Amino acid sequence: MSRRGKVFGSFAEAMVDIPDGATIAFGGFAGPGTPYNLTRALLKHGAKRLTCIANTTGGAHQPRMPDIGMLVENGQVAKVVCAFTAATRPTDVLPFTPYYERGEVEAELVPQGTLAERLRAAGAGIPAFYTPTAVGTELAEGRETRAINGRDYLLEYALPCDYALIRAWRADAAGNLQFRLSQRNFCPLMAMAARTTLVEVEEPILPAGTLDPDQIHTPGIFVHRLVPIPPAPEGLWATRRQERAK
Amino acid sequence: MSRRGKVFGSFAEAMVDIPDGATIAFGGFAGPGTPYNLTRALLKHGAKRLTCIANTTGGAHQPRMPDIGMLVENGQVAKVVCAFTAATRPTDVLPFTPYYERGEVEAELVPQGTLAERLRAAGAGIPAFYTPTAVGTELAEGRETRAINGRDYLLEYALPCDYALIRAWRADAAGNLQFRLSQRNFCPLMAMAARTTLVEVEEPILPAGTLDPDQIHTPGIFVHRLVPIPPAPEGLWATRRQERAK
Amino acid sequence: MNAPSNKGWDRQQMADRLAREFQDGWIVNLGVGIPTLCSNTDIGERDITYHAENGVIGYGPVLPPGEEDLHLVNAGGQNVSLNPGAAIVHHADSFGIIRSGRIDVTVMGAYEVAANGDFANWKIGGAKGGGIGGAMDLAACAKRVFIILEHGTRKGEPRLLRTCTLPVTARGVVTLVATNLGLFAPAGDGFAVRELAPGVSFEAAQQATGAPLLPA
Amino acid sequence: MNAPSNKGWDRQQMADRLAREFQDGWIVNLGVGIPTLCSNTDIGERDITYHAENGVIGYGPVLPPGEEDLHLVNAGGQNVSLNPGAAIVHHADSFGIIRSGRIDVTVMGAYEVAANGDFANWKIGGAKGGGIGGAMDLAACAKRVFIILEHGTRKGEPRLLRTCTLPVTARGVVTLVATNLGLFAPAGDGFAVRELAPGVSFEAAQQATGAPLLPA
Repeated sequence: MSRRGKVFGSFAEAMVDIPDGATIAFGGFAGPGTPYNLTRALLKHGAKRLTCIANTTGGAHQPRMPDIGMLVENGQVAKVVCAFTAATRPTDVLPFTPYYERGEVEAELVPQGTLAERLRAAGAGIPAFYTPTAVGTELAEGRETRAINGRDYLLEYALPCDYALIRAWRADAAGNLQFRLSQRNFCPLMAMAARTTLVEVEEPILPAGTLDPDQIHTPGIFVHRLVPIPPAPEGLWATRRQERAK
Repeated sequence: MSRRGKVFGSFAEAMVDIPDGATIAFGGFAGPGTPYNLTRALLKHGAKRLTCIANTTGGAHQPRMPDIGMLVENGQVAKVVCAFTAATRPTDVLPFTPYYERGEVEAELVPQGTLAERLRAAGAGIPAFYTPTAVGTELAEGRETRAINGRDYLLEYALPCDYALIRAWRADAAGNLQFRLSQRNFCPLMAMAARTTLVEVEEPILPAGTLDPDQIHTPGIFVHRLVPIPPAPEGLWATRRQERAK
Repeated sequence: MNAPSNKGWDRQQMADRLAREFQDGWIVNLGVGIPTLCSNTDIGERDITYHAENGVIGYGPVLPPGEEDLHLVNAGGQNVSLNPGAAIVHHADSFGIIRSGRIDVTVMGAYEVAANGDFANWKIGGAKGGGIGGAMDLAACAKRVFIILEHGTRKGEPRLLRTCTLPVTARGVVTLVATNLGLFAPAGDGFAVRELAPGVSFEAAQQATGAPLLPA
Repeated sequence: MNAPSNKGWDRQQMADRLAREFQDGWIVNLGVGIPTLCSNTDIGERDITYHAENGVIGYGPVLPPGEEDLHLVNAGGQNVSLNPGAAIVHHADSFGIIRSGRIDVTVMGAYEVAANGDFANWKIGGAKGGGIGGAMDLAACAKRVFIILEHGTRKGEPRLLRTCTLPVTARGVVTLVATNLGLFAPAGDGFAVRELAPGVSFEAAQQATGAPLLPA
């Protein structure tokens, strides 16, 4: 696609073509990089039978921000692919978990590094690879392993997606992205894995040629639609994370 | 290893432990990123029966700078793994090619993208992967292919190395590296693939904490020995490339 | 099975004991919960690089309220600081560091550890799902896997066992275990006792353990 | 087989003809040699991003002597400039872009092209080795493979054939071929004639081609 015309005026406009049944990856890890504004717009957009790929469906902490769990509550999700279908602490309950336990939503539980590598593989044209992770565990039961140089490895397949929704710090009009600190996490990999990448951008979008070509985290080749985040309260911005009351 | 003590005073000192039979990757693509100074020191160091991994063994252009071809001429090389055993233009002759044709050196010819991905796989703990490249060609004869989603892919293995010799623009004392423009090429991948990474550095080495953590191309975790390049003529610096006279 | 759970080391002491095993130059990954306390331990001039799964290499202490940078969290979601020489990478590169064996030690919590080095920390009994996060990658690939856990459950059942009863996170990988009762090393058929917490007898520890203890 | 090789289009005209096929927004990878001339063609306001295998995305014209930046080369080793919006990635990411099908067209030279879409450009007859570079990755994965070559060898042998005689670079991938005699598209059993260069008759082109030509 052309480097022109990547800047969109609203989150709704940027996702108007997302169909029912789409596979969508959501960036973010424990806050930074999470596309709160795009997720909120997707709740309103209403596409159904979605497959959602993310590290988590949303944490057990407060204040709660738009997350995959809300899409589940809103009846929009058929399946999630993630590294947590339950919280790490058995005393926490993710909003998603009861839906999964009742069988209302499918889930594919994937180790976090395998999830990242499967996204990267999709973006790098690698259809499958071997990994040492999860060998000998319940996750490997009935699946193909292979001994290479005397060690067993599990075969994993690329995880492509139709759309990636991510959040970045800065962008230029050509779609080149910079992330700030741990905002980077899965975002560059999801942009690689997606056919269409939507980005909510924290800083005002810069003219092409403003960012140093040596300091681009995600080249514009992987980026299709940019939406600047309006100031609060219209736009959603990170707030201090609070643990859910015990 | 500790983040302390990574800065070495000479190229010779940085490679004193390279043994005969080592596998060494050499960064660089058509000039930028090529470790001229480290390669010259390796010629003097004299380690033999080396396996050398690089995009090329050195070009057919002038002025000739220290390259793998010279290590071959110096009797130090058992095998090369590269994307060119002959020049692209049949009228050019690489210094390496006659040694290969006479059977004095082995070669494994690898498509450039597969070479990059095999190095990256070694550095990422992926022992093997599938790629569409080279399917149906002479390079795939007798090798394992696999149909995935209706397309044939070739199985490729990780390519680890004992040492990587690379050139960077800037480094801090913790070993974090920045490359300038197309100097980056294979260098970050070779640093990932190597047990020990040696870097010749163009700019004076900076105190740890000077480089922006968001703008590190190769984290110091992958970098073990840094040597600042002295000014010319003692140090070797890029010069304008000239095509070999026809 | 009657060893009171408040006997022996407290949480910080368990973390301290493992942290003192860290050697100069190590790359260390600390799991959520008690393991994060390892970074509080004074181990002198040793240079430790803390790695978090989300691509933060070289993070430092958690910042107090009001001083946080909301763009920066460790794997537990805490707003940490960066030490000089820190670098940020994306998730695939971060797990490349893990899978390629660059992590000298990962310290994790667990529900169970077995004498054969297996451990379980992602799924509780009877649950449909679980929380894996980066634990399986770290467990399968770090050079050493250290586990911190209470020696027994709240009901007094042992957590150090001959074989795990819960679905395992990885097999044969645990090298060292700190509990409130002491420091133990999986040794195949039993656990080698490396050290007992003050006031804990070998017999009391053996009674609280679901596998033979081997004297040091 | 007697078509003089100076008949029809010159090198720049061959490159021009293919470049006029480039559409707005395309990512284009130009091989070493004649294909680099495609970037000289005036195709109006169309926005083209030139990608080089060594991780340079969005390069511009070759810089004149004295103005080069010695840290920046394209895949042919030429000191190029950067256009606004350029970005640099490493080799694995660069070939990730290639393998994942993001390159709209790769333009390469070749020794032979076959009617079934095979082509050969990495090894000459009888040679022990060859020069693959990024050609096999690009050929296998780009959305379109365009080839520029002289219609015949210096000895007057055809280069457009039923099947390749040299080891192939990839099979069934070539979508368009520009030679000095015109523009041809592999069509299975023969080549569809898309256009003939001025002064070249269908019969003359057929005579110089080692496979049937199919009228437009």
